[in-house]
Amino acid sequence: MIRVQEKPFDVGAELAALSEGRTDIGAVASFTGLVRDIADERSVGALTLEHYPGMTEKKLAEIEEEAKRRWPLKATLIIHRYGRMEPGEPIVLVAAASKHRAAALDACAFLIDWLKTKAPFWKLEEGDGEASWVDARSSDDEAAARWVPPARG
Amino acid sequence: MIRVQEKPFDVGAELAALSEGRTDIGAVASFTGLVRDIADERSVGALTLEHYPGMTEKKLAEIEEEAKRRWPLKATLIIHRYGRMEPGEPIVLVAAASKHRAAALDACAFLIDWLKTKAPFWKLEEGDGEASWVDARSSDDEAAARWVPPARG
Amino acid sequence: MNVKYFAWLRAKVGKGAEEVSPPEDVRTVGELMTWLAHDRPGLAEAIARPGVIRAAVNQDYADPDHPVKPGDEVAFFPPVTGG
Amino acid sequence: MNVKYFAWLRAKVGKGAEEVSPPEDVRTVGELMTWLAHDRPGLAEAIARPGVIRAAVNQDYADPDHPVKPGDEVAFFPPVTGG
Repeated sequence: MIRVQEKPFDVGAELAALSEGRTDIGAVASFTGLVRDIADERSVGALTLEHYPGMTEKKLAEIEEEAKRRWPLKATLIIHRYGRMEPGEPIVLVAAASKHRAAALDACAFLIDWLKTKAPFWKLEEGDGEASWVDARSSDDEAAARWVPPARG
Repeated sequence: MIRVQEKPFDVGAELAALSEGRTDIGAVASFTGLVRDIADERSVGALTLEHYPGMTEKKLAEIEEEAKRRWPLKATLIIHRYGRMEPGEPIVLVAAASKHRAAALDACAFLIDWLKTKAPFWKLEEGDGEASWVDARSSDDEAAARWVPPARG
Repeated sequence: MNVKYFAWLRAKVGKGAEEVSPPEDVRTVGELMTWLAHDRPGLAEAIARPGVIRAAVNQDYADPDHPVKPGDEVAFFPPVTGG
Repeated sequence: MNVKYFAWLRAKVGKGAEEVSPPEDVRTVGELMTWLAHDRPGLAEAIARPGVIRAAVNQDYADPDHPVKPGDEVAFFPPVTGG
Protein backbone atom coordinates (compact mmCIF):
# COMPACT_ATOMS: atom_id res chain seq x y z
CA MET A 1 0.00 0.00 0.00
CA ILE A 2 1.22 3.50 -0.77
CA ARG A 3 0.04 6.81 0.62
CA VAL A 4 1.14 10.38 -0.07
CA GLN A 5 -0.28 12.79 2.46
CA GLU A 6 0.23 16.14 4.14
CA LYS A 7 -0.80 15.22 7.67
CA PRO A 8 1.48 13.39 10.14
CA PHE A 9 1.07 9.64 10.59
CA ASP A 10 1.39 7.27 13.55
CA VAL A 11 4.23 4.83 12.85
CA GLY A 12 3.02 2.35 15.45
CA ALA A 13 -0.58 2.31 14.20
CA GLU A 14 0.58 1.91 10.60
CA LEU A 15 2.87 -1.02 11.44
CA ALA A 16 0.22 -2.64 13.60
CA ALA A 17 -2.26 -2.44 10.71
CA LEU A 18 0.26 -4.15 8.42
CA SER A 19 0.18 -7.46 10.33
CA GLU A 20 -3.20 -7.05 12.10
CA GLY A 21 -5.17 -10.28 12.21
CA ARG A 22 -2.58 -12.14 10.14
CA THR A 23 -0.74 -15.26 11.25
CA ASP A 24 1.27 -15.86 8.07
CA ILE A 25 3.77 -13.03 8.71
CA GLY A 26 6.92 -13.94 10.62
CA ALA A 27 8.97 -10.81 9.99
CA VAL A 28 8.28 -7.09 9.62
CA ALA A 29 11.11 -4.66 8.84
CA SER A 30 10.48 -0.93 8.84
CA PHE A 31 12.30 2.31 8.22
CA THR A 32 11.17 5.72 9.45
CA GLY A 33 12.73 8.97 8.29
CA LEU A 34 12.37 11.94 10.66
CA VAL A 35 13.10 15.65 10.44
CA ARG A 36 16.35 16.49 12.25
CA ASP A 37 17.15 19.87 13.72
CA ILE A 38 20.65 19.80 12.21
CA ALA A 39 21.48 18.88 8.60
CA ASP A 40 24.97 19.20 7.12
CA GLU A 41 25.92 21.29 10.16
CA ARG A 42 23.18 23.85 9.51
CA SER A 43 20.40 24.42 12.01
CA VAL A 44 17.00 23.40 10.62
CA GLY A 45 13.84 25.06 11.92
CA ALA A 46 11.48 23.25 9.57
CA LEU A 47 11.38 21.28 6.36
CA THR A 48 8.98 21.69 3.46
CA LEU A 49 8.58 18.77 1.06
CA GLU A 50 7.41 19.55 -2.44
CA HIS A 51 6.14 16.70 -4.60
CA TYR A 52 4.75 16.07 -8.08
CA PRO A 53 1.14 15.01 -7.55
CA GLY A 54 0.35 12.04 -9.77
CA MET A 55 3.93 11.15 -10.69
CA THR A 56 4.89 10.72 -7.03
CA GLU A 57 2.15 8.15 -6.45
CA LYS A 58 3.01 6.44 -9.73
CA LYS A 59 6.70 6.09 -8.87
CA LEU A 60 6.01 4.87 -5.32
CA ALA A 61 3.64 2.22 -6.71
CA GLU A 62 6.34 1.11 -9.15
CA ILE A 63 8.93 0.86 -6.37
CA GLU A 64 6.52 -1.22 -4.30
CA GLU A 65 5.80 -3.50 -7.27
CA GLU A 66 9.52 -3.97 -7.90
CA ALA A 67 10.06 -5.01 -4.25
CA LYS A 68 7.23 -7.55 -4.53
CA ARG A 69 8.79 -8.90 -7.72
CA ARG A 70 12.18 -9.37 -6.05
CA TRP A 71 11.18 -10.80 -2.68
CA PRO A 72 8.38 -13.06 -1.41
CA LEU A 73 6.53 -10.37 0.55
CA LYS A 74 3.24 -10.72 2.41
CA ALA A 75 2.68 -6.96 2.68
CA THR A 76 4.42 -3.68 1.94
CA LEU A 77 3.84 -0.11 2.98
CA ILE A 78 5.13 3.25 1.79
CA ILE A 79 3.84 6.46 3.40
CA HIS A 80 5.46 9.76 2.43
CA ARG A 81 4.43 13.21 3.56
CA TYR A 82 4.57 16.53 1.73
CA GLY A 83 4.19 20.08 3.02
CA ARG A 84 5.77 21.70 6.06
CA MET A 85 7.05 19.67 9.02
CA GLU A 86 9.14 20.39 12.11
CA PRO A 87 12.08 18.60 13.71
CA GLY A 88 11.04 15.29 15.29
CA GLU A 89 8.14 14.73 12.88
CA PRO A 90 8.11 11.68 10.60
CA ILE A 91 8.63 12.27 6.87
CA VAL A 92 8.50 8.77 5.47
CA LEU A 93 7.73 5.22 6.57
CA VAL A 94 8.46 2.10 4.56
CA ALA A 95 7.85 -1.45 5.73
CA ALA A 96 8.03 -4.96 4.33
CA ALA A 97 6.48 -8.11 5.80
CA SER A 98 7.47 -11.65 4.92
CA LYS A 99 7.65 -15.18 6.29
CA HIS A 100 11.37 -14.85 7.01
CA ARG A 101 13.60 -12.00 8.05
CA ALA A 102 16.09 -11.82 5.16
CA ALA A 103 13.37 -10.90 2.66
CA ALA A 104 11.79 -8.35 5.01
CA LEU A 105 15.09 -6.66 5.90
CA ASP A 106 16.40 -6.54 2.33
CA ALA A 107 13.11 -5.35 0.86
CA CYS A 108 12.84 -2.60 3.48
CA ALA A 109 16.33 -1.29 2.66
CA PHE A 110 15.52 -1.54 -1.05
CA LEU A 111 12.28 0.44 -0.66
CA ILE A 112 13.94 3.39 1.05
CA ASP A 113 17.07 3.33 -1.14
CA TRP A 114 15.03 3.40 -4.35
CA LEU A 115 12.56 5.92 -2.98
CA LYS A 116 15.43 8.31 -2.22
CA THR A 117 16.54 8.48 -5.87
CA LYS A 118 13.33 7.69 -7.79
CA ALA A 119 10.38 9.34 -6.02
CA PRO A 120 9.81 12.98 -7.03
CA PHE A 121 10.12 14.88 -3.76
CA TRP A 122 12.25 17.94 -3.06
CA LYS A 123 13.27 19.24 0.36
CA LEU A 124 13.37 22.91 1.29
CA GLU A 125 15.09 23.58 4.62
CA GLU A 126 14.30 26.62 6.73
CA GLY A 127 16.99 27.66 9.15
CA ASP A 128 18.90 30.69 10.41
CA GLY A 129 16.33 32.98 8.81
CA GLU A 130 16.60 31.66 5.28
CA ALA A 131 15.27 28.73 3.24
CA SER A 132 17.40 26.64 0.93
CA TRP A 133 16.75 23.67 -1.34
CA VAL A 134 18.58 20.53 -0.29
CA ASP A 135 21.15 19.15 -2.76
CA ALA A 136 20.95 15.54 -3.92
CA ARG A 137 23.59 13.24 -2.41
CA SER A 138 25.87 11.00 -4.44
CA SER A 139 25.72 8.53 -1.52
CA ASP A 140 22.01 8.08 -2.31
CA ASP A 141 22.83 7.17 -5.90
CA GLU A 142 25.38 4.65 -4.64
CA ALA A 143 22.91 3.13 -2.20
CA ALA A 144 20.30 2.75 -4.96
CA ALA A 145 22.90 1.25 -7.31
CA ARG A 146 23.44 -1.62 -4.83
CA TRP A 147 20.05 -2.94 -5.88
CA VAL A 148 20.44 -2.95 -9.64
CA PRO A 149 21.16 -6.68 -9.86
CA PRO A 150 18.62 -8.93 -8.10
CA ALA A 151 19.65 -9.23 -4.45
CA ARG A 152 19.87 -12.09 -1.95
CA GLY A 153 16.67 -13.28 -0.34
CA MET B 1 17.89 -0.52 26.03
CA ILE B 2 17.24 -4.24 26.41
CA ARG B 3 14.23 -5.96 27.94
CA VAL B 4 13.42 -9.65 28.42
CA GLN B 5 9.80 -10.15 29.40
CA GLU B 6 6.94 -12.62 29.36
CA LYS B 7 4.11 -10.23 28.51
CA PRO B 8 3.36 -8.97 24.97
CA PHE B 9 4.61 -5.55 23.92
CA ASP B 10 3.26 -2.79 21.70
CA VAL B 11 5.64 -2.32 18.77
CA GLY B 12 4.29 1.12 17.96
CA ALA B 13 4.55 2.43 21.51
CA GLU B 14 8.09 1.06 21.85
CA LEU B 15 9.25 2.67 18.60
CA ALA B 16 7.55 5.94 19.47
CA ALA B 17 9.36 5.99 22.83
CA LEU B 18 12.69 5.49 21.04
CA SER B 19 12.59 8.86 19.27
CA GLU B 20 10.11 10.66 21.58
CA GLY B 21 11.04 14.29 22.16
CA ARG B 22 14.27 13.96 20.19
CA THR B 23 15.20 16.03 17.17
CA ASP B 24 18.65 14.55 16.54
CA ILE B 25 17.37 11.28 15.06
CA GLY B 26 16.89 11.17 11.30
CA ALA B 27 16.44 7.44 10.80
CA VAL B 28 14.87 4.57 12.74
CA ALA B 29 15.05 1.01 11.43
CA SER B 30 13.18 -1.78 13.18
CA PHE B 31 12.63 -5.50 12.91
CA THR B 32 9.73 -7.38 14.50
CA GLY B 33 9.56 -11.17 14.66
CA LEU B 34 6.07 -12.67 14.99
CA VAL B 35 4.71 -16.16 15.65
CA ARG B 36 3.53 -17.76 12.39
CA ASP B 37 0.87 -20.46 12.21
CA ILE B 38 3.01 -22.52 9.81
CA ALA B 39 6.73 -23.29 10.24
CA ASP B 40 8.65 -25.67 7.97
CA GLU B 41 5.30 -26.84 6.62
CA ARG B 42 4.04 -27.87 10.07
CA SER B 43 0.98 -26.26 11.60
CA VAL B 44 1.86 -24.26 14.73
CA GLY B 45 -0.74 -23.76 17.44
CA ALA B 46 1.56 -21.93 19.83
CA LEU B 47 5.19 -21.30 20.58
CA THR B 48 6.95 -21.45 23.94
CA LEU B 49 10.25 -19.63 24.31
CA GLU B 50 12.63 -20.88 26.98
CA HIS B 51 15.51 -18.66 28.01
CA TYR B 52 18.48 -18.61 30.39
CA PRO B 53 17.68 -15.88 32.93
CA GLY B 54 20.77 -13.82 33.53
CA MET B 55 22.79 -15.02 30.57
CA THR B 56 20.08 -13.93 28.13
CA GLU B 57 20.14 -10.35 29.41
CA LYS B 58 23.95 -10.39 29.45
CA LYS B 59 24.20 -11.55 25.82
CA LEU B 60 21.58 -9.07 24.60
CA ALA B 61 23.45 -6.24 26.34
CA GLU B 62 26.68 -7.36 24.64
CA ILE B 63 25.00 -7.46 21.21
CA GLU B 64 23.64 -3.95 21.78
CA GLU B 65 27.09 -2.71 22.85
CA GLU B 66 28.68 -4.25 19.77
CA ALA B 67 26.18 -2.45 17.50
CA LYS B 68 26.94 0.85 19.22
CA ARG B 69 30.65 0.21 18.74
CA ARG B 70 30.22 -0.43 15.00
CA TRP B 71 27.78 2.32 14.01
CA PRO B 72 27.11 5.89 15.18
CA LEU B 73 23.76 5.16 16.85
CA LYS B 74 21.57 7.57 18.80
CA ALA B 75 19.46 4.83 20.38
CA THR B 76 18.97 1.08 20.26
CA LEU B 77 16.29 -1.26 21.50
CA ILE B 78 16.05 -5.02 21.96
CA ILE B 79 12.90 -6.54 23.45
CA HIS B 80 12.55 -10.33 23.51
CA ARG B 81 9.75 -12.34 25.07
CA TYR B 82 9.82 -15.73 26.75
CA GLY B 83 6.97 -18.07 27.70
CA ARG B 84 3.97 -19.14 25.63
CA MET B 85 2.67 -17.11 22.69
CA GLU B 86 0.20 -17.67 19.89
CA PRO B 87 0.32 -17.03 16.13
CA GLY B 88 0.25 -13.32 15.32
CA GLU B 89 1.91 -12.30 18.59
CA PRO B 90 5.27 -10.50 18.57
CA ILE B 91 8.31 -12.44 19.82
CA VAL B 92 11.10 -9.96 19.36
CA LEU B 93 11.64 -6.30 18.44
CA VAL B 94 14.97 -4.72 17.62
CA ALA B 95 15.47 -1.13 16.51
CA ALA B 96 18.34 1.23 15.78
CA ALA B 97 18.18 5.02 15.49
CA SER B 98 20.82 7.18 13.86
CA LYS B 99 21.32 10.44 12.01
CA HIS B 100 21.39 8.69 8.65
CA ARG B 101 19.69 5.64 7.23
CA ALA B 102 22.65 3.40 6.33
CA ALA B 103 23.76 3.10 9.96
CA ALA B 104 20.19 2.50 11.19
CA LEU B 105 19.41 -0.15 8.54
CA ASP B 106 22.70 -2.01 8.90
CA ALA B 107 22.66 -1.93 12.70
CA CYS B 108 19.06 -3.22 12.77
CA ALA B 109 19.98 -6.20 10.53
CA PHE B 110 23.07 -6.81 12.65
CA LEU B 111 21.07 -6.81 15.90
CA ILE B 112 18.61 -9.46 14.75
CA ASP B 113 21.23 -11.58 12.94
CA TRP B 114 23.49 -11.73 16.00
CA LEU B 115 20.59 -12.20 18.39
CA LYS B 116 19.47 -15.26 16.39
CA THR B 117 22.77 -17.09 16.97
CA LYS B 118 24.04 -15.57 20.22
CA ALA B 119 21.10 -15.00 22.58
CA PRO B 120 20.16 -18.06 24.65
CA PHE B 121 16.55 -18.72 23.69
CA TRP B 122 15.00 -22.00 22.57
CA LYS B 123 11.71 -22.43 20.74
CA LEU B 124 9.23 -25.22 21.47
CA GLU B 125 6.47 -25.47 18.86
CA GLU B 126 3.07 -26.93 19.65
CA GLY B 127 1.14 -28.26 16.70
CA ASP B 128 -0.90 -31.24 15.55
CA GLY B 129 -1.19 -32.47 19.12
CA GLU B 130 2.50 -32.62 19.92
CA ALA B 131 5.29 -30.26 20.92
CA SER B 132 8.75 -30.26 19.36
CA TRP B 133 11.92 -28.25 19.85
CA VAL B 134 12.91 -26.16 16.85
CA ASP B 135 16.24 -27.03 15.21
CA ALA B 136 18.85 -24.35 14.67
CA ARG B 137 19.24 -23.18 11.06
CA SER B 138 22.54 -23.04 9.20
CA SER B 139 21.15 -19.98 7.37
CA ASP B 140 21.18 -18.16 10.72
CA ASP B 141 24.88 -18.95 11.18
CA GLU B 142 25.56 -17.65 7.68
CA ALA B 143 23.59 -14.45 8.33
CA ALA B 144 25.54 -13.84 11.55
CA ALA B 145 28.84 -14.56 9.80
CA ARG B 146 28.19 -11.64 7.40
CA TRP B 147 28.91 -9.31 10.31
CA VAL B 148 32.21 -10.71 11.50
CA PRO B 149 34.33 -8.03 9.83
CA PRO B 150 33.30 -4.43 10.61
CA ALA B 151 30.56 -3.44 8.16
CA ARG B 152 29.85 -0.35 6.06
CA GLY B 153 28.27 2.45 7.93
CA MET C 1 1.61 20.81 -24.12
CA ASN C 2 1.53 21.16 -20.34
CA VAL C 3 4.90 22.05 -18.82
CA LYS C 4 5.63 21.84 -15.08
CA TYR C 5 8.55 23.10 -13.00
CA PHE C 6 9.45 21.94 -9.49
CA ALA C 7 11.57 22.97 -6.50
CA TRP C 8 14.16 25.72 -7.13
CA LEU C 9 13.55 25.55 -10.87
CA ARG C 10 9.93 26.56 -10.25
CA ALA C 11 11.24 29.54 -8.28
CA LYS C 12 13.72 30.43 -11.03
CA VAL C 13 11.13 30.22 -13.83
CA GLY C 14 8.60 32.07 -11.70
CA LYS C 15 5.74 29.63 -12.19
CA GLY C 16 4.90 26.00 -11.50
CA ALA C 17 3.07 25.17 -14.72
CA GLU C 18 2.17 26.59 -18.11
CA GLU C 19 0.53 25.63 -21.39
CA VAL C 20 2.91 25.99 -24.36
CA SER C 21 2.65 25.38 -28.10
CA PRO C 22 6.15 24.82 -29.46
CA PRO C 23 6.79 24.80 -33.23
CA GLU C 24 6.67 21.45 -35.03
CA ASP C 25 10.44 21.05 -35.17
CA VAL C 26 10.50 20.70 -31.37
CA ARG C 27 10.30 16.92 -31.14
CA THR C 28 12.31 15.92 -28.06
CA VAL C 29 12.65 16.80 -24.38
CA GLY C 30 16.02 18.43 -25.09
CA GLU C 31 14.65 20.51 -27.97
CA LEU C 32 11.69 21.57 -25.83
CA MET C 33 14.02 22.65 -23.03
CA THR C 34 16.17 24.71 -25.42
CA TRP C 35 13.09 26.30 -27.01
CA LEU C 36 11.59 27.16 -23.62
CA ALA C 37 14.90 28.64 -22.43
CA HIS C 38 14.87 31.33 -25.18
CA ASP C 39 12.57 33.63 -23.25
CA ARG C 40 12.86 32.10 -19.75
CA PRO C 41 16.22 33.32 -18.37
CA GLY C 42 15.83 31.28 -15.15
CA LEU C 43 15.54 28.08 -17.16
CA ALA C 44 18.40 29.13 -19.46
CA GLU C 45 20.63 29.65 -16.43
CA ALA C 46 19.68 26.26 -14.97
CA ILE C 47 20.32 24.30 -18.16
CA ALA C 48 23.65 26.04 -18.70
CA ARG C 49 25.06 23.64 -16.09
CA PRO C 50 24.75 20.23 -17.72
CA GLY C 51 23.16 17.36 -15.81
CA VAL C 52 21.44 19.58 -13.24
CA ILE C 53 17.92 19.39 -14.65
CA ARG C 54 15.94 16.16 -14.96
CA ALA C 55 12.78 15.68 -16.99
CA ALA C 56 9.66 13.56 -17.05
CA VAL C 57 7.16 12.99 -19.87
CA ASN C 58 3.69 11.94 -18.83
CA GLN C 59 4.98 11.23 -15.31
CA ASP C 60 7.86 8.93 -16.31
CA TYR C 61 11.52 9.97 -16.21
CA ALA C 62 12.73 10.86 -19.70
CA ASP C 63 16.15 11.45 -21.32
CA PRO C 64 16.82 14.54 -23.48
CA ASP C 65 16.19 12.53 -26.67
CA HIS C 66 12.78 11.29 -25.48
CA PRO C 67 10.04 12.40 -27.94
CA VAL C 68 7.43 15.00 -26.97
CA LYS C 69 4.14 15.73 -28.77
CA PRO C 70 1.10 17.99 -28.33
CA GLY C 71 -0.97 16.97 -25.30
CA ASP C 72 2.02 15.62 -23.36
CA GLU C 73 2.70 16.60 -19.75
CA VAL C 74 6.39 17.48 -19.54
CA ALA C 75 8.09 18.29 -16.24
CA PHE C 76 11.51 19.77 -15.45
CA PHE C 77 13.13 19.59 -12.02
CA PRO C 78 16.39 19.18 -10.09
CA PRO C 79 17.47 15.76 -8.78
CA VAL C 80 15.02 14.43 -6.20
CA THR C 81 15.75 14.71 -2.47
CA GLY C 82 12.87 12.95 -0.73
CA GLY C 83 12.83 10.21 1.87
CA MET D 1 29.34 -26.24 41.08
CA ASN D 2 25.91 -25.28 39.75
CA VAL D 3 24.96 -27.09 36.52
CA LYS D 4 22.01 -26.04 34.34
CA TYR D 5 20.31 -27.74 31.39
CA PHE D 6 18.03 -26.07 28.83
CA ALA D 7 15.48 -26.94 26.14
CA TRP D 8 15.33 -30.61 25.08
CA LEU D 9 18.49 -31.38 27.05
CA ARG D 10 16.66 -30.34 30.23
CA ALA D 11 13.88 -32.77 29.28
CA LYS D 12 16.39 -35.56 28.55
CA VAL D 13 18.31 -35.08 31.81
CA GLY D 14 15.06 -34.75 33.73
CA LYS D 15 15.95 -31.56 35.59
CA GLY D 16 16.86 -27.96 34.85
CA ALA D 17 19.59 -27.46 37.44
CA GLU D 18 21.61 -29.33 40.04
CA GLU D 19 24.49 -28.83 42.46
CA VAL D 20 27.40 -31.18 41.74
CA SER D 21 30.84 -31.77 43.27
CA PRO D 22 33.05 -33.38 40.64
CA PRO D 23 36.45 -34.88 41.61
CA GLU D 24 39.52 -32.68 41.38
CA ASP D 25 40.68 -34.12 38.05
CA VAL D 26 37.59 -32.63 36.34
CA ARG D 27 39.11 -29.34 35.21
CA THR D 28 37.38 -28.44 31.92
CA VAL D 29 33.91 -28.15 30.44
CA GLY D 30 34.51 -31.28 28.35
CA GLU D 31 35.71 -33.28 31.36
CA LEU D 32 32.72 -32.12 33.38
CA MET D 33 30.35 -33.17 30.61
CA THR D 34 31.93 -36.64 30.41
CA TRP D 35 31.84 -37.03 34.19
CA LEU D 36 28.20 -35.95 34.39
CA ALA D 37 27.25 -38.32 31.55
CA HIS D 38 28.35 -41.40 33.54
CA ASP D 39 25.13 -41.60 35.51
CA ARG D 40 22.90 -39.35 33.35
CA PRO D 41 21.90 -41.47 30.32
CA GLY D 42 20.01 -38.56 28.69
CA LEU D 43 23.14 -36.43 28.70
CA ALA D 44 25.29 -39.38 27.52
CA GLU D 45 22.95 -39.86 24.57
CA ALA D 46 23.07 -36.14 23.69
CA ILE D 47 26.86 -35.84 23.79
CA ALA D 48 27.28 -39.02 21.72
CA ARG D 49 26.46 -36.88 18.67
CA PRO D 50 29.37 -34.42 18.49
CA GLY D 51 28.68 -30.70 18.15
CA VAL D 52 25.06 -30.90 19.32
CA ILE D 53 25.57 -29.59 22.84
CA ARG D 54 26.90 -26.13 23.61
CA ALA D 55 28.14 -24.92 26.96
CA ALA D 56 28.45 -21.73 28.98
CA VAL D 57 30.56 -21.00 32.07
CA ASN D 58 29.39 -18.19 34.29
CA GLN D 59 26.99 -17.07 31.53
CA ASP D 60 29.56 -16.83 28.73
CA TYR D 61 29.82 -19.35 25.90
CA ALA D 62 32.68 -21.78 26.55
CA ASP D 63 34.57 -24.35 24.48
CA PRO D 64 35.13 -27.92 25.79
CA ASP D 65 38.64 -27.01 26.95
CA HIS D 66 37.44 -24.01 28.99
CA PRO D 67 38.39 -24.46 32.68
CA VAL D 68 35.78 -25.08 35.38
CA LYS D 69 36.23 -24.74 39.13
CA PRO D 70 34.14 -25.04 42.30
CA GLY D 71 31.55 -22.27 42.50
CA ASP D 72 31.16 -21.90 38.74
CA GLU D 73 27.78 -21.86 37.03
CA VAL D 74 28.03 -24.24 34.05
CA ALA D 75 25.20 -24.62 31.53
CA PHE D 76 24.63 -27.17 28.77
CA PHE D 77 22.12 -26.66 25.95
CA PRO D 78 21.40 -27.21 22.25
CA PRO D 79 22.13 -24.47 19.69
CA VAL D 80 19.97 -21.40 20.33
CA THR D 81 16.80 -20.76 18.28
CA GLY D 82 15.45 -17.41 19.50
CA GLY D 83 14.51 -14.29 17.59
